[in-house]
Amino acid sequence: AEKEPLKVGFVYVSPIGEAGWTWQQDIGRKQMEKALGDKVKTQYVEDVPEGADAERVIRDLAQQGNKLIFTTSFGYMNPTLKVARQFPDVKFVHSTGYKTAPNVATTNSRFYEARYLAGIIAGKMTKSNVAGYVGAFPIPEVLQGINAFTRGMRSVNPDAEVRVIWVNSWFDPGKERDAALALMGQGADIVTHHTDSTATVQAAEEQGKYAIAYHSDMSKFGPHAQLAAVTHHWGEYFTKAAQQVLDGTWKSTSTWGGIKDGMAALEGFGPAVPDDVKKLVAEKQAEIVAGTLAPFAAPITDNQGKVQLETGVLDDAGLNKMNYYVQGVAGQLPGK
Amino acid sequence: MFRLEPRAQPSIWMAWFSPVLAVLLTMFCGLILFLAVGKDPFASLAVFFLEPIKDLRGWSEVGVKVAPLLLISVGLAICFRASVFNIGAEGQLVVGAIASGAVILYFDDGSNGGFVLMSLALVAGAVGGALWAAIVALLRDRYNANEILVSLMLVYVAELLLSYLVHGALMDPDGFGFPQSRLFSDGFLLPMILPGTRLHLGILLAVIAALAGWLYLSRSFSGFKLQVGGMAPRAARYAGFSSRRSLWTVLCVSGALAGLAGACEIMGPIGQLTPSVSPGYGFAAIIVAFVGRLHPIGVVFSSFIMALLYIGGELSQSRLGMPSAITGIFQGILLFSLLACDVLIHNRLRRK
Amino acid sequence: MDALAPLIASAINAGTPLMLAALGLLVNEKSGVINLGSEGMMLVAAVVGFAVTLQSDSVTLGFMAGALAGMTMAGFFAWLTVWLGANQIATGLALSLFGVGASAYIGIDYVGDSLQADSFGIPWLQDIPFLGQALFRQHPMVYLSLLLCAGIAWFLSRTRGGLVLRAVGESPSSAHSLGYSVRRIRLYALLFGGACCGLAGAFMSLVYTPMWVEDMVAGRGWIALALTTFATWRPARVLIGAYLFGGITILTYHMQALGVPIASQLLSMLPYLATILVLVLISRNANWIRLNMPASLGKNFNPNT
Amino acid sequence: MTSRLALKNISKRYPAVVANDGVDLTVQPGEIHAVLGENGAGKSTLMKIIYGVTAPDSGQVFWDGQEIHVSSPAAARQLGIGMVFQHFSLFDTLTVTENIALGLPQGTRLDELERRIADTANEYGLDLEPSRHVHTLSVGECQRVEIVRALLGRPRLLILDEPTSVLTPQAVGKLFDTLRQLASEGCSILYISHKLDEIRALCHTCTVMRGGKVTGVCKPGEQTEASLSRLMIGAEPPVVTHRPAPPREKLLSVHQLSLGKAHPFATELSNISFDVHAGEILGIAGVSGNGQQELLAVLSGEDTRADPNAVWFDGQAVGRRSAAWRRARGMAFVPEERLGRGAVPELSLAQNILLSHQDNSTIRRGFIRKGEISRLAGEIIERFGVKAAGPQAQAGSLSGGNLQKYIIGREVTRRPKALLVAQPTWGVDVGAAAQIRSELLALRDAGCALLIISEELDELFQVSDRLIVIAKGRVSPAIKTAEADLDLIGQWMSGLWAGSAATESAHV
Ligand SMILES: Nc1ncnc2c1ncn2[C@@H]1O[C@H](COP(=O)(O)OP(=O)(O)OP(=O)(O)O)[C@@H](O)[C@H]1O
Ligand SMILES: Nc1ncnc2c1ncn2[C@@H]1O[C@H](COP(=O)(O)OP(=O)(O)OP(=O)(O)O)[C@@H](O)[C@H]1O
Ligand SMILES: [Mg+2]
Ligand SMILES: [Mg+2]
Repeated sequence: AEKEPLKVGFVYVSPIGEAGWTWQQDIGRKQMEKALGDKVKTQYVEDVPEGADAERVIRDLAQQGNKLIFTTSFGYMNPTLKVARQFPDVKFVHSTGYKTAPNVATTNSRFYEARYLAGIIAGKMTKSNVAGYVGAFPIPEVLQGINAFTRGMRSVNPDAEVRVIWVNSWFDPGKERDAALALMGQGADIVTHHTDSTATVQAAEEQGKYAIAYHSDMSKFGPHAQLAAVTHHWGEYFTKAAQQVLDGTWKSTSTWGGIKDGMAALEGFGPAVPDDVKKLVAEKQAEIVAGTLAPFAAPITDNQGKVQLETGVLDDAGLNKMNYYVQGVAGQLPGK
Repeated sequence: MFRLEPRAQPSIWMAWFSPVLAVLLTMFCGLILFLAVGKDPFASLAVFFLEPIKDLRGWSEVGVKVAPLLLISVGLAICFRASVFNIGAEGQLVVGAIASGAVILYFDDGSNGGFVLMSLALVAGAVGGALWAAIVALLRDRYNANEILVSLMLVYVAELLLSYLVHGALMDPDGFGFPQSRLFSDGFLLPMILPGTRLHLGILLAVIAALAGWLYLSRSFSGFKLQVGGMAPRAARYAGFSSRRSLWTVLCVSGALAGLAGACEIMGPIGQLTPSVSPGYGFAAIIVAFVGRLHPIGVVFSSFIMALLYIGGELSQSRLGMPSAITGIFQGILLFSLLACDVLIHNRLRRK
Repeated sequence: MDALAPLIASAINAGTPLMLAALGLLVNEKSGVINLGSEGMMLVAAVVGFAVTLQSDSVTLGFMAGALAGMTMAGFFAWLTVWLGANQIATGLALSLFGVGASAYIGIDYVGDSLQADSFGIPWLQDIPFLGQALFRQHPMVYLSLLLCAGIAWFLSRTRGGLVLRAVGESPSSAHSLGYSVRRIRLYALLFGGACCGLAGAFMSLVYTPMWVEDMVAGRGWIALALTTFATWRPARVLIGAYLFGGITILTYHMQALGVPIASQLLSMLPYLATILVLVLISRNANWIRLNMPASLGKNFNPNT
Repeated sequence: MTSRLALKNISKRYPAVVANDGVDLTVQPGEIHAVLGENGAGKSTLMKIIYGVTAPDSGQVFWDGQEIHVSSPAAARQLGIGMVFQHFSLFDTLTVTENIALGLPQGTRLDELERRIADTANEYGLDLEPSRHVHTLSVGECQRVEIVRALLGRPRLLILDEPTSVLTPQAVGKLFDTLRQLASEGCSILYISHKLDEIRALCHTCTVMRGGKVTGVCKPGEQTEASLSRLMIGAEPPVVTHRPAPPREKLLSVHQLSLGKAHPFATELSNISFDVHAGEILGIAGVSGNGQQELLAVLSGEDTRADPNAVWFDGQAVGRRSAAWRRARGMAFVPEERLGRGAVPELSLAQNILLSHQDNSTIRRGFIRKGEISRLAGEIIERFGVKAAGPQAQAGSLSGGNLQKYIIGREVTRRPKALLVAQPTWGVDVGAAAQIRSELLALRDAGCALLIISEELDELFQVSDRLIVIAKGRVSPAIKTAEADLDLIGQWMSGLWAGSAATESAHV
C-alpha cells in the first residue's frame, strides 16, 4: 500500500522574494519536492519574526503533522529547541545555529570558501586596490566572509584593502544602496555585500563598477557589474534529510558543507572576468575541494597586528567565534 | 441617499455600539477581500476569528499576545486621554526589555531567581520604559518639542541601542558571537498561569493594570485632573491642575507599562534578550487604545481582538496560503471602521 | 576629499524623498490638517509606482501612478477627517498602519523585481569637475523637487490661493464666514499633500533603491513630518532640513568606511538624534512656533455647528 | 419704492433650537434698520442667512424686489451686501491688507488695494496702517479693519452685528457719524444690538426678535425704553438695588505689576496698582483686549510669572502662587469663557464641581467622592434656579445663561474671601443677568471682596462701589462710582486720564 507522504514544514524569516537567503532556501525546498516526488508534501510559513511568535508557528507546523521541520534562520534556534522537546518524534533541522538535540540537527554552508575565491577575482580585477563590503551585522558568519574575501584578494594582490560598512539590517535596500555608493565614493571599484537585497549589485551597475553578488546569482540585476556570485545551495541536503527520515535512518548531526558538498559555490561569472582569472579561480577551487588550500590557514594576523593563529588551519570553533578583521580590512571592528 | 445630521447630545448607546459595528464592518471587508482573492470567504473568516480560539492552547496563545498589548494600551489610553500623543511605546518596550534583561543577566547565576529577583527585573523593566518616556516628557516640558515626533524618533534609537547591546555588552559569551544574550535560567522566567501552555504571569499583570487604570481614571482625583487637561486645557489651567505634572505622569505611567510589557516578553515567551523583542506591539497598541475608546476596560476587549487578528493572520498563512501582510490590512481596516462608525455618536443618519 | 562629491550627490538623493513628502505635508498643515499617514501613503505609492513602471516600462507613468495612489489615500483621509470629523491623529495612524499592510500585500508579486538603474546628467554641467558629480548627475525628479519647493514658496507667499490657504489654516471659522469653503480647500491641500507623498514614495522605489521591498520607506514618512516642524512651515527650510538629514545619514556610512571606530548602531542613531536635537532647538521658542504654526493645526472644522 | 431687502418667512433650525421661526424683515434704501433682541434671539443667524454664510431651511429673500438665493458670502458681496461680524472674522498672522483682500473678489492687486484702503479710511475717518499684522492691533482697530473691508465692496446694504460692544462711548459716537454718512449716500444699514439707547439714537426703524420670532416692528424714536424692553423680553428689565456700605479692610492688592507678553498676541501689563477691600465691589472697565485677560490670569494664578510682591492677598505676597494654592486660601474666579475654561463641556455638572471645590468635602484620599459632588451640584442647581436635567447633565448641554448661573453658583457656594469675575452677564438674558448681579451684591454684603471686569458700563455703574479703567495694559486711578460719569469713563477707556502715559496716541 502507498505510504502516507512525509509532511515537511519550512519556516522562513522573510518573504520568499526573488533573490536572497529565503529564496535559496525555497529553491532547496522545491528541489527536494522534485527529487522525492509524492513521497513528501511540503508546507511553509514566510516572514515569521524571530522572537516569541516563531515558537507558535513552529509548534503549529508540528501539530499539523509535519514530521520534518526546517527552521531556516538563526533566531529560531531556541524556539526550535523548545518545540522539539515537546515533539520528540518530529525531526527538526535548524540553519546556522550551534545547538543540537536528539531530534534537532543543524546545518550551515561554508560559503566563506567561495568568498575566498571571489576575493581572488576582486584582487585581479581591481584597479584602485580598494574593495567595499556592505555587511549586515558584525557576527562571525559575516566576519568569516569578509575575512575570507580579504585573504583571497590579498593572496593575489598584497596591496588590496577592503572597507566595510555595517547597515544593521539584513534587508534594507535603501541603506544597502547608500552604503555601496559611499564605498564606491571612497574609491572602491568592486563592492560586495552580506545582506539580502540586490541593491549593492544594482548600485555598482549604475556606477559602472563591479560587484560580487551574494546568496543568489544576480546577473539579471547587474549584467555588467556582476563578476561572480557567492551562493549557497540546500536542495541536496534537504533531500538527503527527508530521505533519511523516510528510511528511519535520520540522526541529529551538525552539517557544515562547503564547495565540495555542493552547498556553497562561486558561479555566475560576468563577461568582464578574463579567462585567465577564471582559470586561476578554477585551480584554487580544485585545491579547496582537494583540501590542500584553506582560506583560513595560519598565519592569521588581525588588522591590529595581533596573530590570531600561528599554526595549522582555523578549526570550526575558531570560525564560529571569529570576532576580528584580518589584515587588509580597513578600520577597527566596532566595539573592539 | 443618506445625510449626516448632528445630534443635540452625543448618543451613549452608539458609543458602545460603534466598536461592535466596527468589528462587523471589518469582518465584512474581510469577506470581500477573501472573495476577491478567490478563497471561500466564510471558511477563511473562520480561520481568522475562530481557529485561533478553538481550544485551550489557542486561547492561551491569544493570551500570550494580549498581555503585552493590554499592558501597553492601558498606558496609552491614559496618555491619550490627557491628549499626550505618545506613539513611541515600542521604544519604551524595548528599553524596558533592555533594563530588565540587564538586571537578570547581572544576577543570574544559573540557580537563583525567585520572587525578589524576578520582581526586581520587572521593576527594572518598568523603570527603564518610564525613563525612556521621561526623555519625551523632558523635551516637551522644557523645550516644547512635539511629543509625537520625539517619541517616534526614540523608537529607532531604542532599537539600535538594543542591537548595539546584544552585539556587545549583553551578548552571550558562549554564543559564538551571535547577537543574543544568554538564556535566562528558569528562576527568572515568569510562572505559567496555565500549566503546559505559554500563558504567563504577564496576563495577570495586564488585567491588574487595566483594573487599576480604570479605577484611576474613573475614581481618582489625579486621573480626573489629567482628563480635564486633555479635554479642555484652559479649564485645567483655570482649575489649577498642572499640565506639566500630567504630562510627566502620563508619560511615565505609559512608559512604565510599556517597559513592563518588554520585561514580561523577555521573561516570558522569549526567555533571553534578542535583537527583536517585539513584533510591533507598541504600534499595534495605539490601535488597541483607540478601538477600546481609550477606556481601560474597553482595551481589554480590543486587545483581545487585536491578538486574534495577529494569530488569525498567521494561521491564514499556513492554512490558506494568504500572505503575512493580511494582518496589517485587517488592523488598518478595523481602525478605519471604528473611526467611521464613531461619526454616528455625534451624528445621526437621515434619509435625504 | 574625493569622497565629498559623491557624498553630496548621495545626500541630495537621500534628501529628495524627504523633501517631496515634507513639502506636501507642509501644504497640508498650512491648511490646518495634520496627516500622520505619510508613511503609509509613501509605501503604497512606492509599490504602485513600481508596479506600473514594471508593466508599462515608463518611469513617468510610474510617478504619475504613485502620485495618484497617494492622492487616493489622502482623499480617503480627507473624507474621514474633514467630512466625518474623525480625529486626525488617529486617522493618520490608521492610514499609516493600513499602508504598511496594503503595500506589502500589493507588492508580493513584485518583491525582487528590479528596474534598470539609469544614470543621468545635465549636458555640459555634469562635466564640471567636482560640481558636476556632486550636483548635476541626479535623476530629473531631483530637479523637479527643487522646482516644486520654489513653486510652493511662491504660491504661499505671493498668490491669492496661498493667502486663502494660510487663512483657512489659521482660522477656519473666519474663512468660512468670509465665504471660503474650508472643507474643499482642505481637501485640495490634502490631495496635494497625498500627491507629494506619492511622488516621494515612487521616488523611493523607482530611483532611490530602485526596487520594491516591504516597508522600504523605513520611517522616512515620519521624518518628513518632523521636517515640517523643523522648518517652521517654510519651504526653503524644508529643503535645508531634508538635505541635512540625508547628508547626516550618508555621512555615517562614509565615517564607517573610513574606519571611524564607533559602533555602527551608534552611528545609525545619529540622524534620529539630530532630528530630535533640531526639533528641540526650533521648538524652544514657543512664540516663534506660535507665529508660524497654522493656528488650527489638528483641529477639525464643521461648518454646520 | 421697492425695498432694498425683504425677507419672507425665513426659518432656520439647529439641532437644539429653532434659531429663526418664520421671520419677515424689510429694509428700505438709505434706511438704518435695527434688529433688536436679547441673546440667543436669532439675530446673528438671520444676518448670516442674508450674507449667505448659512442657508435657511425655508423662506424667501428678495433683493430690489427680485427673489434671490444667496449661495455664499461672495455672491452676497457681488450683490452689494457687506457684513461686519459680531465675532471678528480676521486672521491674526496676516496683515491688514491681506485680511481685507480676503474679503474682496479674486484678482484684487495688493499694492493697489493699499491705496484704496487709505482712500476709504480717509473718506470715513477710519485710520488704518495697511501693512501691520492684525495681532498687533487693538480691538477697536480690528473693527475698523472689518468696517473698511465691508466698505471697500461699495455695499448697498451694510450689516453690522453688535459693533459697539468693543468700543468706547466716544468711538461709538464716531461710528454713528460714519453710519449716518453712509445712509445719506443711499446705503441701507442693518444694525444689530440689544442696547436700547443706541437704537433709539441711531435707527430709523426697528425689528424686535424674541426666541427666533419677530415680536414687533416700530419706529424707535417713538418708543420708550420700557416699551422696547417689553417687546424684547416680554417684561420690563428687573431692577437691582445697590446699597452703599462702609469700606472694610484691604484684602487684595496689586502693587506696581508689570509683565511682558506671554505670547505674541498678548497685551503687556505695565505698572498696575489697585486695592480691593472686603465688602466692596471694584469694577474694571475697558474695551476688551486691553489687558483684562492678562490681569485676571495674574490674579487667579493661571499666570505665575509676576513678581511675588506684585500681588498681595490676605496679608501674603502671592504673585508666584499657583491657582490651586490661591483657591485653597479663599480666592475664587469666574472666567469670561464659560465652556472650555469655566466648565468642561464633556463632563457632567457634578464633575465640573471639582474644578473649584478641591477639598475634603469632595476628595478623600485622592479619590473623588461621587455622592458628595452630586449633592453639591444638586444644591447649586436648586438654589440658583439653573435649568438643567440634573447633576449628571453634561455642562455643554446647558444654555449660556444657565451655565453662567451654575458657575457663579459654584464659586459663591465656596464662600470665598475674594471673588474675581470677568464679564459676569455676557450673553445672559436680562432676567438671569439681574439674578447674577443680585447674587454678587449679596456676596459683597457678606464681606467678600469682589473684582468685576466688564465691558458693559451700565452693569459696572449698577454694581460697583468704585471703578477703575484699564487701557493698553495700564489702569487709571480708582474713582467712586457715585462720582463717575459715562463721559469721563469713556475718555479714560481711550487711555486718557490725568497722568496717563498714553495721552498722545489714544484714539480707540
Ligand atoms: N467613550 C468615552 N469617551 C470619553 N470619555 C469616556 C468614555 N467612556 C468613559 N469616559 C470617561 O472615562 C472615565 C471613566 O469612565 P467609567 O465608565 O469607568 O467611570 P464612571 O462611569 O464614572 O464609573 P461607573 O462605571 O462606576 O459609573 C469617566 O470620566 C468617563 O466620563
Ligand atoms: N451653528 C449653530 N449650531 C447650533 N446652534 C446654533 C448655531 N448658531 C446659533 N445657534 C443657536 O441659535 C440660537 C440663535 O443664535 P444667534 O447667534 O442667532 O443669536 P443672537 O440673537 O445673535 O444672540 P447674541 O446676542 O448672543 O449674539 C441660539 O440658541 C444659538 O445657541
Ligand atoms: Mg462606567
Ligand atoms: Mg449674535
